[in-house]
Parts: sequence; C-alpha cells; structure tokens
Amino acid sequence: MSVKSTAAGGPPAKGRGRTSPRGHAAKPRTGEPGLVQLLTPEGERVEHADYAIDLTPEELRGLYRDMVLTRRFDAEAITLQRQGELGLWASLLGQEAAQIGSGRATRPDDYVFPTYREHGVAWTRDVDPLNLLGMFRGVNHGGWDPNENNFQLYTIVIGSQTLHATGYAMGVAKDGADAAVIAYFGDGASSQGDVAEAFTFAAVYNAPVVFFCQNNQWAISEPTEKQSRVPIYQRAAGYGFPGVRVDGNDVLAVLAVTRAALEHARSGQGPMLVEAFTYRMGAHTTTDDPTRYRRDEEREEWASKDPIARLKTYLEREGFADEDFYAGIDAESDALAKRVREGVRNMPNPGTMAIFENVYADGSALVDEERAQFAAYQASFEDAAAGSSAGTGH
Amino acid sequence: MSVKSTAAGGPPAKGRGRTSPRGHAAKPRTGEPGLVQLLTPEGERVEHADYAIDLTPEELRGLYRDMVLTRRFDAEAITLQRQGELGLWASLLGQEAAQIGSGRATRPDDYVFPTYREHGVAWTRDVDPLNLLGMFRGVNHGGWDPNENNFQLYTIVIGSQTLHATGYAMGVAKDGADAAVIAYFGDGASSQGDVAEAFTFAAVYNAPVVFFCQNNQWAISEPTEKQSRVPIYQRAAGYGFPGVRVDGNDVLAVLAVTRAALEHARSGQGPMLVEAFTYRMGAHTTTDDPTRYRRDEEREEWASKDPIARLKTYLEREGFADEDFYAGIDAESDALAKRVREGVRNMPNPGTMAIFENVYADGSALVDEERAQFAAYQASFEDAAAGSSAGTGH
Amino acid sequence: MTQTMAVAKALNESLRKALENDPKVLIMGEDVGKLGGVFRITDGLHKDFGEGRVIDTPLAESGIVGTAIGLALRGYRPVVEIQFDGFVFPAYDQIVTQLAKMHARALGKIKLPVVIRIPYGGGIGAVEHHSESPEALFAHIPGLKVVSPSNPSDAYWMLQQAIECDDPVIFFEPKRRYWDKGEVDVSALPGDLHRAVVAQQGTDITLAAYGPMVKVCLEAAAAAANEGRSLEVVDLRSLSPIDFDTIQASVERTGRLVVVHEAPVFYGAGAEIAARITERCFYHLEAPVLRVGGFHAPYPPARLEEEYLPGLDRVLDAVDRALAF
Amino acid sequence: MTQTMAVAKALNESLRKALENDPKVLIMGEDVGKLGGVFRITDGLHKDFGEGRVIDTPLAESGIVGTAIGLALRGYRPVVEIQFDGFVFPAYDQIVTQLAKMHARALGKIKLPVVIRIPYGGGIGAVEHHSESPEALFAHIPGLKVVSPSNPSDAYWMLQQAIECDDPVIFFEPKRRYWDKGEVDVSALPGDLHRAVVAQQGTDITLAAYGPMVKVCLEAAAAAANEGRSLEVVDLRSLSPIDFDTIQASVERTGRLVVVHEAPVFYGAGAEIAARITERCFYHLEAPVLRVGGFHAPYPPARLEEEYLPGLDRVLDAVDRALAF
Ligand SMILES: Cc1ncc(C[n+]2csc(CCOP(=O)(O)OP(=O)(O)O)c2C)c(N)n1
Ligand SMILES: Cc1ncc(C[n+]2csc(CCOP(=O)(O)OP(=O)(O)O)c2C)c(N)n1
Ligand SMILES: [Mg+2]
Ligand SMILES: [Mg+2]
Repeated sequence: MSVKSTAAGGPPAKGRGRTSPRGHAAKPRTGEPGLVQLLTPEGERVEHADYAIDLTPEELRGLYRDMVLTRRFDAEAITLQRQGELGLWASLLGQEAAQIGSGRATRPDDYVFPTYREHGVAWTRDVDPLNLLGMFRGVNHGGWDPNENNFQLYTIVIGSQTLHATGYAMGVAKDGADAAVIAYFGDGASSQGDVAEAFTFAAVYNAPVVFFCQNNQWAISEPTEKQSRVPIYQRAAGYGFPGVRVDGNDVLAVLAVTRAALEHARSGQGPMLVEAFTYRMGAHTTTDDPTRYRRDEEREEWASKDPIARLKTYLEREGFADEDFYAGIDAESDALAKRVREGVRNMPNPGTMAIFENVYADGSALVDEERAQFAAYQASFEDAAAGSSAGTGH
Repeated sequence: MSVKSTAAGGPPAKGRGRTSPRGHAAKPRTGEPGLVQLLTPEGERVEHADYAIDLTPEELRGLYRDMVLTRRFDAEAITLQRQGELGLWASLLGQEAAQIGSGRATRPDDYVFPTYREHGVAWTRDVDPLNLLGMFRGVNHGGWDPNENNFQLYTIVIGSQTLHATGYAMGVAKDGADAAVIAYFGDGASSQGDVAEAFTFAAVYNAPVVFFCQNNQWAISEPTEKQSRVPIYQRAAGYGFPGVRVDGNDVLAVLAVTRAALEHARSGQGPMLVEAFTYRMGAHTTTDDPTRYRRDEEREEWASKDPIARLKTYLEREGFADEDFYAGIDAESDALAKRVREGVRNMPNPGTMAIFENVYADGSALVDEERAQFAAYQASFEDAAAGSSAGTGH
Repeated sequence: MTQTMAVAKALNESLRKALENDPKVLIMGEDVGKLGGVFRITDGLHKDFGEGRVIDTPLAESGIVGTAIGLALRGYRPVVEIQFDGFVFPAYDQIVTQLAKMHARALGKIKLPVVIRIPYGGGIGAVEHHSESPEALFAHIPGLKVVSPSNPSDAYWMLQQAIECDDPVIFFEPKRRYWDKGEVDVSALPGDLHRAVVAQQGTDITLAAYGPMVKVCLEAAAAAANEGRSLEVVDLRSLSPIDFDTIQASVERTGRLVVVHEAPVFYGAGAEIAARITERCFYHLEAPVLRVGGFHAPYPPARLEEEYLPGLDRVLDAVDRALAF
Repeated sequence: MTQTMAVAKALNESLRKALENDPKVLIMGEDVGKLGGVFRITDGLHKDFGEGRVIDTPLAESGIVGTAIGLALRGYRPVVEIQFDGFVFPAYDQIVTQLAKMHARALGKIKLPVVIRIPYGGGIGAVEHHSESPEALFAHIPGLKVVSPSNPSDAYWMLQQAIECDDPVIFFEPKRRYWDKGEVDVSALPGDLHRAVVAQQGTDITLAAYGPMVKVCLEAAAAAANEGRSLEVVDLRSLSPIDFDTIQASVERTGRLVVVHEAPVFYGAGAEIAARITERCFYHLEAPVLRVGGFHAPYPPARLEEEYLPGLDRVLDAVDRALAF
C-alpha cells in the first residue's frame, strides 16, 4: 500500500496545509510542514515527490536489525551504568531511525564526525561497540583510531565537530576525492557560533559536507523553542545551501534524504543541511532526571511514533520477515549484550603512567620531567613498603 | 518625477526579474534583487511598495548637511592621520548615506552599538566628533560616556557588540520600555559566530534589536564572496525574523527602512536585519593599501553612485536648496574641520599613572601595589635628578 | 542564625537572597530554569522568581556572556552559570576582550557587575571537559576578579559579595565539595571578599590552597599533627587579587610554603604565589616554595583521576621535601 | 648561504620554503591572500602558490582554527595566521578544547600538526587589542607548544621547525621586531626548537627574556657593561616547554635572575620561571628572582605604551635591586 505525500523540504509557507493533513490518520502524525516522510507512524508506505527509495526486503530487514541491535546495545549500556560499570551513558533511545538511516546512507570512504550520542551511526560504520564505552567507563577519552572506520572520536564540546567536518571536507575537495563528510549535531548545538561558522565556511568553499541535525526536541532540559523559533533546517537557505526536514523516526525517509544530501555533496554541489525531526525518549544522560522538566504525556505521544515499531509493522504487513528472522535477531541481541557486558567488565584500567602518554606526538621535556618525578615519587612508596617489609624481616 | 520600483526585501526568488531591470536606466544601477531604493544614483525619486517616505525640503537639506559634514570630518581625520596627529583612521567615505540614514531613524531613547567606523551615526547622536578621535590618537580606548547619547563605545573585536546590543535589548524589553536598539556590523563580521548567536538570542527572546549590516563589500582585502554566497539579509529568515536589503547609498531608502525596522522592534515584533548595500570608497584604514587587492575601476564605478551627489542632484532638480544653503554648509564644514583640527592638536596626553586607573570599579589591592611601586620607581629618577642637581650645587 | 548546609545549598540560598534583595539581579545559563541547573544550584528559583529573572538560555556560551554584558549595560546584574569548567572557553573572548576591558575602555563611565559562576575541578568521575581547573587563565587577565570558596559559609557570603561587586567576578565553585556540609551564619557580617584566611594554625610550614584543595590540606594538617608536625593552612579564597599579606605573615612565622591546587602546576597559580612570596620573604624562607598540583597533561579519564589529583600523600610528600631543605 | 634580512622577510621565506617542500602545507587566515597579510608576512605566496594553498578565510577565528583542525585530520599541515594577538580569543575554545587535546583523546592515533602564528606584543602605536601578549594563556595548556623567536635567524628556522612538528605549535611573532634585520644562514642546521640560548654571556646576573624583550635585554647588557657590570642574557625561545636547564646553568654561574616580558607580571611566564628556578637553584640564588613586565591593567592607549612597556631603565632598575640583595 502506498499513499501520496507531497511534503517538501522548502519553507513552511510552501508546504503548509498540503502535508499530512491532521484529519487523514486516526493517530496524531509526526507530520509537520515540510517534513519528508516515506513511512507513516502507522507503518504505511507513502511516496514523496522529491525523495524516492526502493529497498529490497533484505535491505529493509537489515535496517530493522540495525535498529534493534543498536537499541539493545543502548539498553545494555544503561544497565551497565546502573551497575556501576560505566560512569555515565548518553542513550540514543528513540533516535535509532535517524542514526541508522543516515549512517547507512554513508559510503565507506565518507567520513563521519559524531557527537557523544551517535552509537547507532557508529554501528553502521562497523565501529566496535566496546570502543564507544571506554570514555563512559572512564578508562579513556575515546581512544579508537578514527581512520579505521572513518568515524571520528566522540566530541563533547557542543558544536566543535561541525568545523572539523567542514575542514576535513575542504581537504576532501582539495584532494579531488568524491567522498562526502557528514557532521552530526543536536538541536541545542544549532545555537553555537561554531555551527554557524561551519555553515559559512562550508558555503564559501563549497565543501562536500552534510550537516545532520538530530532535532530530538531537547537540549538537556531545554525545549527547541529555547534555540530557535523556526525549524532548524531553514537556517541553511540564509547561508546559501539547501536545507530539508525529514521525519527522523522514519528510517526510510532518513536514508533517502541523507543519501541524496551526500550525493549532492559528492557531486560538487556543496553542503546541505538535514534536520531529522525525532525525539529523545530517555533522559539526557543517566545523570539526568527529565521528570523535573517535561510531561510524561509528551513521551507517551512520541512512543506511538517509535521508529522500530513502525518498520516492524511495515515488514509484517508486507510479509517481508518471518518468525525465524525475529528470533534470529533476538539471539543476536542477546549475544551482543553479553559480549558488551563481558567486554566492559574486562576492560582494563589504564596504568597510572598513562597520564603522561600522548600529551604530545613529538614529546616534551616538561612531560618527561614530570613523568620521571612522579615515577620516583611512586617508587618511594614501594621503597618504603619494601623497606618496612625488609624492616619486618630484621 | 517619480518612478515605480517594486523591489522587495524578500528572498531573491520572489523579486528577481521585477527589480530595476537593467535595460531601463542608461547607467548601471545599484539595483540588485530585493534592493530597496527610493532615490536612484541619478537622483530620481522612485516609490517602493513597502517603504514610503515623505520628507520636507528642510528635512532633506538636513540629511544632506549631515552627510557633507560627516564627510568633511572624515577627510579632516585622514589629514590629521597623515600629519601624525592620529595613529590611525578608519574612513567612512562612501558610507555616509547608510550611516546618516540609519542614525537619523533612531530616537533619542534608542540605543546604538557601533563598530569602529560609525562616525556618521555618532554625528546623528550628537556625539562630539572629538570624542571619536581619542582612540585613534592613542590617548584612550574610547572613553566617552555611552549613556550620554545612548551611543556605546566603538568596538574593535569584530561582531562582539551585536551580542551586547541583544542583551541590552533584552533589558529594554524587561523594563517595558518601547525603545529599540540598533547594532552595527560589517559584511565581514557576518561570519563571526557571535553575530549568529546574537541572531539566535534576539529571536528566542524576541528582543527589540535591529541588526544593521553595512555591506561595504570589503573586509579589509576580502570581498563579500569570502563571507557568504548569498546576500547577507537572507540570513535572518533562517533565524525566524525578517531581513531586508536596502540601497546603502540612498539616504532616503536607508532612513525609511531603518525607521520601519526600529518601529518593528519597538512595537514588540522582535528583531530585524537590515543589510545596507554600500561601498567602502577608501582604504580599510589609513594603514591599508587597497591597490594590492582591488581594481580601480570598481571604485570608479561606485563613485558614480555617490550618496551625497545623488541627494544633491535631487535637491537641485526639485529646487529644494539654494546657493546660500550650500555656502552655509561649506562654512560649517570649514568651522568643523578647524574645531576638530585644533581640538585634536590640543588633546592632552594622559598622565602616566592613568595606566592604573579604571582597571576596576571597586579597586584592587594588586593594582594599588603596582601603582605604588611604579610611583616609587618613577620618583627614584626625580630623586636622582634632584640628587645630581643638588650635587652640582656643591 | 547559624544553619548547617551543604555548599550547593549555601549557593542556592545566596542566589535566592540576591534575587530577593535586588530586582536587577538575574540568573542566566543553560538549564538553570526548571531543571535548577545540572547541579541544582538554582533549584526552585525559576519557580519562585519566574522566567524573567531566572533565564534558560540558548546553548551558546559566548551568547550568554555577551548578552549578560548587554544586560549589565542596561543596569542589570546578571549572574551567569557556565555548566562545567570545560565549557567556558566559547565565552572566553567575550570575557577577556569585552567584560574585562569595558570599564577601562569607558574610562570608568560604565560598570560591568557580571558574575560568572563556574563549577570547576575534578574528583567526580566525569567524562572529558568536566573536571578542569582553568582559574589561572582568568586570573592573568586584568579587569577580572577571581575567587573560589572552599566551604558552605564562604560559598554563601562570597557569592553575595561577588554579586554586589561592581566588577566582573569569575566565581569558581569547587564542584566536588558541593555536598560537603558546614555551618553558615547567614547574619554574620562577612570580611573582605579578597582576604585570605588562616584555616588552621600551625608553626612548621604553611600550606596555601583554595577551593577543593583546602579540605585536602586540612586533612594533611590533621595527619601531620599525628606525627608531631604543625601545619598552617591558608585558604586563599581569592585568586585575583591574591592576599599576599596573609600568606607572607604566615610564611614569616613558618619559614616554609607549599602551594597546592588541582590545576596544572606549569603556569598555575602556585607559580605566581611562589614568585611573589619568595620576593617578599627571601630571608625568611628556609626552603624553596614547593608546588603540588596537576601535571602538564590533559585531565585524565576518571579511572586515573585519583592518581592525577593531588591528595594527602602528595601534599605530605611536599611537606617532607620542604622540611628536608 | 648567509643573507641579511628582516624578521618579516625571514618568516616569509620560511613559509615559502615550507610550501615548496611539502605539498600538504597550507596557509590560512584573514587577508593572507592577495594582500599578503596586514604585515605582509605572506607577501607573494598567494600569487606563487595559488588560492588552493594560500587561503583567504571568512572573518571567523574559531572557524579558521576549527577547519584547520579538520584539514589536519585529512593529512594537511595548516599554518594559520591570526591577524593580531587580541583576535585569537574567538578561537581559544577550538585551540584549548580541541587542538590541544585531540591527540590525547585518540590515545596518539591522530596527529594535529597545526601552527598558529600570532603577531604579538606592543610598541607599534596601535589601537586596543593590537598589542597584547597572551602567551601564558597558551603555555598553561597541556598539548600545546609555544615558541617565540627574537631575531631573523630564529624566525626563519623556528617556523620551519614548528611546521615540521607533529604537535600544535603556537608561534608568537614579535611584531615590533618585524623590521629588525639580521643574518640568516638558510643552510645551517638548526638546534632544538625548544632550547634556550645564551644570547650574551655575562657573570654578574642573568636576564631571561623572549621575543621582543630580548633586544631590550641585550641593550641593557650593553649599557650595564659601560658601568662595569656583566649581564648574561638568555633568549628562552620556547615558552612551553621551557628550557630550564639552560637557565639553571646560567643562574648557577651568576647567582641572580631577572625575567623580563611584556605580558602582565601577574600569572605571567616570569612566575613559572621564578618558581622553578628558585626550586632548582635555591642555594645558588643570592637574591630572589625578580620580574619585570606589564602591569595588571589592560594594555594602555598608544601614548602610554612607552611607559607601560618594560624598557632599558626598568630592566636596569631590577638588575640594581637584584644586585643590592
Ligand atoms: C560548549 C558546551 N556547553 C555545554 C555543554 C553541556 N551539555 C552537554 S549536552 C548538552 C545539550 C545538548 O543538546 P543537543 O545539542 O540538542 O544534543 P542532544 O544532547 O539532545 O543530543 C549540554 C548543554 C557542552 N557539552 N558543551
Ligand atoms: C575578531 C577580529 N578579527 C580580526 C580583526 C581585524 N579586522 C579589523 S577590521 C576587519 C575587517 C572587518 O570587515 P567588515 O566587518 O566588513 O567591516 P568594515 O571594516 O568593512 O567596516 C578585520 C579582519 C578584528 N578587529 N577582530
Ligand atoms: Mg537535542
Ligand atoms: Mg566591510
């Protein structure tokens, strides 16, 4: 079944009234002016004038699998945090479609610049999930090799990475490569000057970078109205490149839109801004308490737009997946959770002297001196211990 | 004579093709998509659908006088710099209409946040021109009382003042006052993150601030293409407030548009962005050498769009001013130049101990200590001098 | 009117009092509204004073400080919260080139009574950028005042005083001490905001510290007392200006000084104190001023912070070394 | 292959050589293209290497450094020009939280060979923000290296070395010395980038300085020689790390040290040097380490800078005071 939707990525004036009219569906829709959607919250497949997608059942099952495994990984991380194995966790619950859809749109030679919440994107880049946990456990600040999967380290200072992505994309263009770069950031981040400067540089140098804003409607306790009074995708036009808003809980639409945006970038047309309109179902991080600032009903409303449930409905309606498939994914999930659990528990603490490592690539006399002094200081305890045990021996 | 022009401040798609069609005028026009114009470079009065203005001959003469005196002041400052009386000067040559038009649109209770080039705006705020020269002479960093004329100190770090203006406007709104704030900045400044953040804050808090961008097409040696690939006024829409582009060499259009923008702000409708499209006729500052980076022809082309000449043509065509008027202004100019010249030459150097003044409002033991030490150090020379002259007496 | 409260509560009460006393006082920052800030320092203030006084801002630190400057120019007294130490840097330009200099630029004709509260320091097991001690980067800047309380009473009073001050004050809050309790006499008249105090009297050596490290030094003094050593502890409270007179007086008695802070030693506050006290007390010092602090390395991941942070042992080791001279 | 050239020309030649030697080297900044930079340090490079190598950027310092980081991640070696000292602060966040820390964040798996050139210091009669000396604000940050040449030869070679270094280097150029000439041997093999050198040998006291103040110290040494005093001058060259060994060796010979810089004394480089040298040379020092530098006040308007900046007299006054101990 396929229903026409004409929602376009243009300014709201254009699409208003033509998009997902409220009366059509029984439940409230994610529908908003200019929101690209290919799969409704009810799991109905709809067409879009500008963004088409044609996936095989296997590909659809693949997206489903990605989302389920990502969610399971996320849930396991929350549990591990509760058990004290992690110091903190930033859950992506609810944002699986935005992340899997966009991540799966990238090619291996594309380059990803994430925030601290892109566990699903990491998954699509074949980054070992254990790598993501080191910083949350407190054994490192990231530590993986970004060039192994073209997936940069998580960035905590809000917005910074959009400039790195832009510079990287300038380099890609200089090299004459046809790859693209994708920079993730949040609705809150859209207020940072760095993000605006990234827009400026990307436009001026026509850099092949896609700015991917996951608007999960919250920046910790602040709703998006505290960042902007118009939809964020509209910002792009003022910098001279296209912006589009996509239903971030619709993995098909996100995949289609991000593919198009990356292709736009790769083909020399410069940057593009994608706003994936989604929802942060959980707390900001495990230390956050959303009951202090948001209504339960809002969360419930968005639960009905769950990205995984809607793809499942579609798979089932179309008969694209059978019981074996679901059972297989369950088993895979359990195995993943187990691997993660064990992997985290066995993750070694860094040795004390790691404090002094990797401060500089070319070394520094100062670090050498402090390292030596600290080693001597530590040795003095051992000497003392040895001395006193030696003393005991007397 | 009055010709219809329908150029609108909206996005270019809207107005393109309707505005100042190239074929109509013999000389090239300032005309660009979406450029508001009320007086053509040839001094023809044209009407605009959205921006009307109706000035008495006296008011028109007043604007002319403002521009001529400002230009004369500016020229005198350049001369004083060449003579070594000033260390530096940032000329506004060519931008008189943008500054006088916008400055004359402000009310006394409005508040102005300038860059370092707003000598014409300062003039409209009754700031003593000598005040502006202190920092260029090197006797202070500004030093006037901003609250005397609601005209803030010149700001050198590009873009900073747009945030101060926004915060000030938030305060105006909090106070329930109906005044507006106007923040000046350049085309180059439009790239600074601070300016984007100012847009964000102004929009979110609906602050009564007008962002007034003088696009003089150059940021030192860099043309506007290095800052943006679309006209700067378009940036506003993406932040959720209106932007408009005005012919910055047309004092009537600038006055009309800025009045409307300030009224928009005062009436609770929030921020607005005005881009005054103008041209920096001179060097960036007296230390700059534009021959290294721009063609002479460009300057010549823009000379034909001179803001003062065009108003004069209009005044003459309409018979609004007679020889006495021009002679009077000449005399005023000479008097102003003389006052400025003498004022600068007589400007006292600050005393050495001024180094330690005004670091803190509430004082600081550290400054006190350093002041005392330095005073003692200086006194030691006097003692030595006294000692040696005393010595001579023996 | 003495009450027992934690540092966090003392700060909260202090803000409440400031909001009550002066209608021009505003609170601004990320998540300071309904959430009450990630450390709950502004808890309840949004509810009681409304969003006109307690303002959730866009996520842009330069914007927060820049608009706070504008509000101050309009006559308000903004108290800005920066969420964590590592996030103050986007605002650094506004702080250094504008906030610190505008009073001088205007030859004193305008005042910038802006307080910037920064929870700082480590020891809470956090991820990158959440445990730094950037105080020297502000204290080096003329035009700023920099203070840091170490206990609930100072938290309460010093914040009051910072808000009343007509100069910009960078107010560093020792975040790992937020939950430490102590007595606060809310009716006592406070001393000078920039005066150091002798937190523990002693005769053998002086320890100078501030913020989170005062507690460590007091513990060191207690431990040393058991070994028959008498450590004097000076709580600096202010890092710009620094009350050198109080340190000098102490060092003239003890003849030795160890400065302790979490921030990297290299170019840290300890350097300034060592240099100036050596100049003032050259003939009193029986040992060079020693410094205990962070290493010249990024703040390490949480599992290493216990070793990175100066603790009792490292302080006492420095004491031993100083006494061995 | 010795040539006489000014500091500005030496820097220009050094950049030219780097662009020639390594196709990955890029120049970025405001007005570095056709104009050749406001100080003409990049003069002619845009013409000869094209706008793909010599890049005029939008007017946004955070953007410049942020995209330079991205280019470095892609394998380029960007050399960024900040137009004046006072305009580096918008980029401070990217420098401190990203550039300085990414190598450690990646446990060494990525390198950030970015050079940030900053013309710094006063003495050129400029307006506000054009005469500052913010070096301590960078030297305090682990992960950055900070250097400053004082003469044409060092300008030429140290910039080469900074560009070849795989770490981020903040390269402070003494702008009032741009037009000072000296010999440059472009074939000589340079020493370690971070080694200090004895610029003038002497026996009575050591002066330590860097960048623009080395010349003042050499002049002071010459003036003192006329009075029969022998001043040793150490040109530090590197502010992070600091070559304490060379200073120590000198102080062990002379017994006295004066540190001179333009930056405010309070929390300045002199503090770190005084603290560490006092610790290393406690029994050699016959006087406390004295510091001569800027005051705790915003850099003053041009007509006051001569009095604000440490000159011959203030240096010699400190020498007198040190010798009087
Ligand atoms: C510069 C900076 N300021 C503040 C913070 C603290 N902080 C961490 S996450 C966050 C909210 C981010 O919101 P958003 O960009 O929407 O991303 P989301 O967390 O929703 O994915 C804040 C304020 C930070 N990390 N960096
Ligand atoms: C943050 C910062 N960076 C660099 C400079 C140096 N600078 C002074 S003026 C200028 C160009 C400004 O161009 P624009 O904003 O268009 O204003 P205009 O000078 O044309 O009036 C630059 C780069 C500065 N003052 N501040
Ligand atoms: Mg968000
Ligand atoms: Mg300009």
